[in-house]
Amino acid sequence: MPTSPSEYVGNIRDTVKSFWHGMSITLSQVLRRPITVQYPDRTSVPVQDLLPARYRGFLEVDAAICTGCQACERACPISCIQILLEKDAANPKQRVVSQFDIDEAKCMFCGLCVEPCPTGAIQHTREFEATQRSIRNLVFRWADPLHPFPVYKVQKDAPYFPRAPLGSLVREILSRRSWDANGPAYLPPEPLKPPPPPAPKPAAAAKPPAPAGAKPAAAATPAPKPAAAAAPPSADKPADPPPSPGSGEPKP
Amino acid sequence: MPSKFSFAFPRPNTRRILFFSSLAAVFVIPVALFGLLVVYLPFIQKDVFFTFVRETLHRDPDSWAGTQWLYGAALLVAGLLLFTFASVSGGIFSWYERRVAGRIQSRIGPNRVGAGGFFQWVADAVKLLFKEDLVPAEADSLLFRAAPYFVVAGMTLTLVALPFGQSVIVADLNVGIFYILAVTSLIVVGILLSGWSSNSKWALFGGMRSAAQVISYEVPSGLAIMTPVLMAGTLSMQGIIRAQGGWPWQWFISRNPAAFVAFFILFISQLAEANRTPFDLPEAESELVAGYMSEYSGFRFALYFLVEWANLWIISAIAVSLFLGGWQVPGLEDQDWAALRGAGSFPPVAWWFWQLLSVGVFAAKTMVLVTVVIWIRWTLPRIRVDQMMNLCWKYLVPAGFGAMLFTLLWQIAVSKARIVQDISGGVLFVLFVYAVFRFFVLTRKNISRVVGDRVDLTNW
Amino acid sequence: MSKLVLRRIDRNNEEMLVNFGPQHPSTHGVLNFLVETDGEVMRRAIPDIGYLHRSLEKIGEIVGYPGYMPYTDRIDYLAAMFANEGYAIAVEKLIKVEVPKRAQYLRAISCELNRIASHLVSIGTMATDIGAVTPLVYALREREAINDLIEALCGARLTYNYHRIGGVAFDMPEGWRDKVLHFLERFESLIQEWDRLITWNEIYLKRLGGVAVITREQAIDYGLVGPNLRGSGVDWDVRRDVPYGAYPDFKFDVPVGRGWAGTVGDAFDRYYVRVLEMAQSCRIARQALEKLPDGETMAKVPRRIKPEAGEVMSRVESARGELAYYVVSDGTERAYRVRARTGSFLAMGIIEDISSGLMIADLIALIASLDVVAPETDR
Amino acid sequence: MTTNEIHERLRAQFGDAVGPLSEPKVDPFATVQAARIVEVCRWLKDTPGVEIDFCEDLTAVDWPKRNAIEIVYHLFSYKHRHGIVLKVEADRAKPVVPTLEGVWKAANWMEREVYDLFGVTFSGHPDLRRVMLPDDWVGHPLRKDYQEAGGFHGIPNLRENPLVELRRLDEVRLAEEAKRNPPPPPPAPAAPKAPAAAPPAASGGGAPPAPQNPPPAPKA
Repeated sequence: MPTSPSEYVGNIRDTVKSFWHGMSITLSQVLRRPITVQYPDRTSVPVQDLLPARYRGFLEVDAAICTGCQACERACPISCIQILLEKDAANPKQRVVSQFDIDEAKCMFCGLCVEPCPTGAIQHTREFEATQRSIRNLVFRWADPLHPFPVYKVQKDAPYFPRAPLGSLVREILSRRSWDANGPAYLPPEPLKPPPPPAPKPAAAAKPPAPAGAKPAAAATPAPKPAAAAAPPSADKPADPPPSPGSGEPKP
Repeated sequence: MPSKFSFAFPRPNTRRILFFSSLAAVFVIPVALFGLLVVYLPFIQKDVFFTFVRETLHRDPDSWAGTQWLYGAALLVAGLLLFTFASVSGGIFSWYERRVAGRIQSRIGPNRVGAGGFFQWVADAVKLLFKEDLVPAEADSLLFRAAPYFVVAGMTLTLVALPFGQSVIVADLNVGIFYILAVTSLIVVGILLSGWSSNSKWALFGGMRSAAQVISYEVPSGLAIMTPVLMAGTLSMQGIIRAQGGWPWQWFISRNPAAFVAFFILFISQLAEANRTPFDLPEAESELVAGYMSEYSGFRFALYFLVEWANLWIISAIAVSLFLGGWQVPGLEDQDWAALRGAGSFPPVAWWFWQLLSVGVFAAKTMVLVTVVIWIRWTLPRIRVDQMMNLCWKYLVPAGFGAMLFTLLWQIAVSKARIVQDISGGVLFVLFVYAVFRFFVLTRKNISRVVGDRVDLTNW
Repeated sequence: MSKLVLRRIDRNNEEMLVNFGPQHPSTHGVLNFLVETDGEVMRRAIPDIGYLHRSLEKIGEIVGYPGYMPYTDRIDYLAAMFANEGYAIAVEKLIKVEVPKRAQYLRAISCELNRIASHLVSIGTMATDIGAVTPLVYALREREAINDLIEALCGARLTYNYHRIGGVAFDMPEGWRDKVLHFLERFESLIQEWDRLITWNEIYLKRLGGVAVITREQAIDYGLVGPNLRGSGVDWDVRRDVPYGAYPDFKFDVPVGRGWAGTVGDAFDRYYVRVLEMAQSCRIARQALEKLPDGETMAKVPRRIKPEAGEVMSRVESARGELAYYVVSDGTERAYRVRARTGSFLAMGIIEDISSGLMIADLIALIASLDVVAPETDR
Repeated sequence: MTTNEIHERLRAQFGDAVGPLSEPKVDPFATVQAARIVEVCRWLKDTPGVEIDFCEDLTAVDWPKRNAIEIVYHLFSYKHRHGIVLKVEADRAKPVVPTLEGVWKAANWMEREVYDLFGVTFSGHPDLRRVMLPDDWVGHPLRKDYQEAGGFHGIPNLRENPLVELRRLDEVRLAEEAKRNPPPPPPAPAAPKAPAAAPPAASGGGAPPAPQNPPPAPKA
């Protein structure tokens, strides 16, 4: 506690001096321009254009130049991309992609899938406004299973790959769906099949040793991709699906 | 389709009548109340009221029993008017504080509801009315419900004795300032009750801190008030204001150097009593979640906020009335007021205009002080409990005593040679103007010191 | 809070048990303190963490080496660049890859910018915890400028995922260099304004001077790192003493607590060391930008990273102190064990022993001065 | 003073209690017997030439193959700028290791974390309880054989994987499509019909073995 009078007066002088400076700075802020950007409606140009070019927003896949190489599916650490290639019924030579889904709700926009893509089909756009009432609407489907798109053959001397303008396809998907549409009704979860007989090597071993984000082998296993617990699909031991309690799956 | 109507984005197909009528109502009410107050309050002054009874009701005011009842009814109407005006002005100050705070923090503040966000406080008040008003389970429900009304009573009672204009005052008590000091401690009772009865540890902390703070700061504020009382020789608020002149060098703050110190002591201790930063310990957001208001929600929460912003006006009004010459219009002396009043029982119309001008002067000075209080809140950090007590008992109380003693000597000197008063008035006024000038130069320099910043008043 | 803890507190005295958190305005994320108070003065504050435990170390064993990079951002999203760099250096040591000079410089620039942003949040929230709200808004306004710069560089504002094993994901966009230089120039003048506004404010000095003093021996013994350690007078900075990446090429000095507000090692020292460190980061970033060499930004790294069995420990000077990555590999494509030892976790350990005798307002000052954030503590 | 010199002095002081320095696959380390770890650390901290005053990291690695849990101590000295990595092997079933809380206070919380995530009990630790997980949590997550409980206190943390579910919906639609207009007879029965083309529409649940994995045929 201030004992000497000089300390007593010193305290008062310091207080006055520091308040003097502090108050003058806050007053000087009043005369400067506030930095608020009045999103959403009073910005000079739509906010998407204010963002830098490398902004990592929703992913967009240009089906025209997708070679179906699944590099992005392997690169994704939380495996929220799923691609299904099939033989085309018409001419067996041509492979088609019948399912190309990206679960944007689980995607963490890390950009690891964009790097290995040979033709730059999958890119991050600058779109970010896609609030949905039901989380099931946030799965963007880039291939229609009924009309799968043919796989793009890369010409050796192709100078560049003809790509749809960035962001246009995502905007088109978002405009088609109103924010409060309720999501697709999933089928009821399958009854747990008894574990497959151990003798034959289960199908999982034959699957390509996906280095990243190995998918759970058994179909019946409710793939534990809890966004909450953030433990990505634990690589189940190929032998037996984890003893998930009861059905372990909330009714859709 | 969920309705797309929201206050922020009114759709064209909203029924316009509803919208504009609410806007009109919300704009007209404050102005109407203000006008009504200025017109009505002079009526219930003692002399005007008695002449009114004598001439229009043809009764002798002293003997007729009805005058007391009539005066009581008139006061009741005045009280209601004042309380409504106080709550509406509390709301307006909340908007004003949020805009000033926004501008200080280089952001905009509310600007969507109404022009410049003027009706934001209406939106908040309506929201708070609709919010669920829950009482915690083990809370002492009677005290919990009663506490906000203690605080509101404390606030309203002080308004009764506040002089808004030359004769625009509800009750010109001859113990005005003493009454105000006594009544503000009702707020402490309210806060303590809310702290104790909400059965939450945070509220208890907030209540205890507030009790310690407000009670210990009533001593320095009482001492600081002694100085203008000694200089004016009366406790009545109107008396103190009449003792000061209109021009700044005639105000008490400049007529006596000790009063200059006493002004700051009063200002600091009033900040503490109104729980404003740097003394907002009772409802310290970062430590006690929301202090004594933690468990309140809905309408009761709105009451606390109403009182906090009305208090903002009250502490500035007290400081202005005691030290900065209250409603004194520069250039108008007492005899001018009497001349304007004229003899007739009913004051001439020109007189009403001068009343309005005096209220305007008083409001302008108070708004300046209110802005300073808001400005302090958004600049300074919070003080700790023991430092707060230390500041009170080791700095403010001794300085208060010193100011009072000096004023005694000063009054003797003034009674001997009146010129001393004017010298000190002139000197202090010049000093004050120079300080303000230096401050603005420093502020201008602060802007240019930061690379790339300049004065820019756009983006409202 | 568990029954085990309650058993340790003898209930016969009439002290009040207050749960400080996990939802509390000033516990910097989800932390909880069981505080035994006697009125304002505390007898003890027992920290309880784990509300934000996402088991990032277990994820390290499931996701491959390159796939773990985005998870390192989540260890401390206020200073994500350092976690990226720490993990990248560790794996580069394992697979013995030499990072090109330009990539090391880009890493240094992005890290120093991130340090400034993280320190801005730290001193801003400290000012708010002491009661002044406006300085926090000024600090976040400046941090916004940095966020925009880094967003232009790598596309994200908080979880950057900018570094890669063997280099950096993108090169500098054009025009970025002048923007950063302009920002640094403006920022140095802002630090002086910040000091005049809040650092030398009398109430601020009184609230932080001589509060929660941690002596030099205590700091080392409890394993404090970074600004907390330097605040107690230990002159140690991993960038200068165990240099890594491009830091040997830069000249900068390391601010150490000198008891500006009374005693060495009090809350004010830890705070002011961070303010001075921001000025040093500006110096480093400016030197790095001026001496930025050409060359590509990624070394030759095999597509599937399979380091031979072994273990490595890499140290990086993060905004919250020395971030150590301990990676054990067993020859497969996935790490066998990834361990991130963070500064906040150890800083939490010291709170219980330092907090006896403090007032509640000082506990808030102590937590803010240690700059403890929940994600780093719980991982 | 490099790690090797510290190791020589350790060997000189404690003989075979300190194991041989491992050949440096990046960071060398030395194994110490569990019983003598406290002596070794106190010696490291107090000897004038060594003075390791900073317990940089204390963690554990689970080796189910060797049925052992390794406790790893990274020790460092601010004064001399040198450090060493010590390891203690503990049996995997009941790992018990003496605490270093007496030597360095930093070890207190790190040991509690290792106890919490690995189940290693540190004898002599003043306040050994779980630091991160709730006290009634079952199991130690960082062990290799840890099975995810799929929820805690009845709160499930599993959510159906939208990709799998959407695929099953597609198959149902494909089946109806196939039923409505039967696919043209395949021109050349070269490749067997891809199983997906005619999914067994009957059994709703009988999804093909690996719907969300690319059917084995495509790579052909």
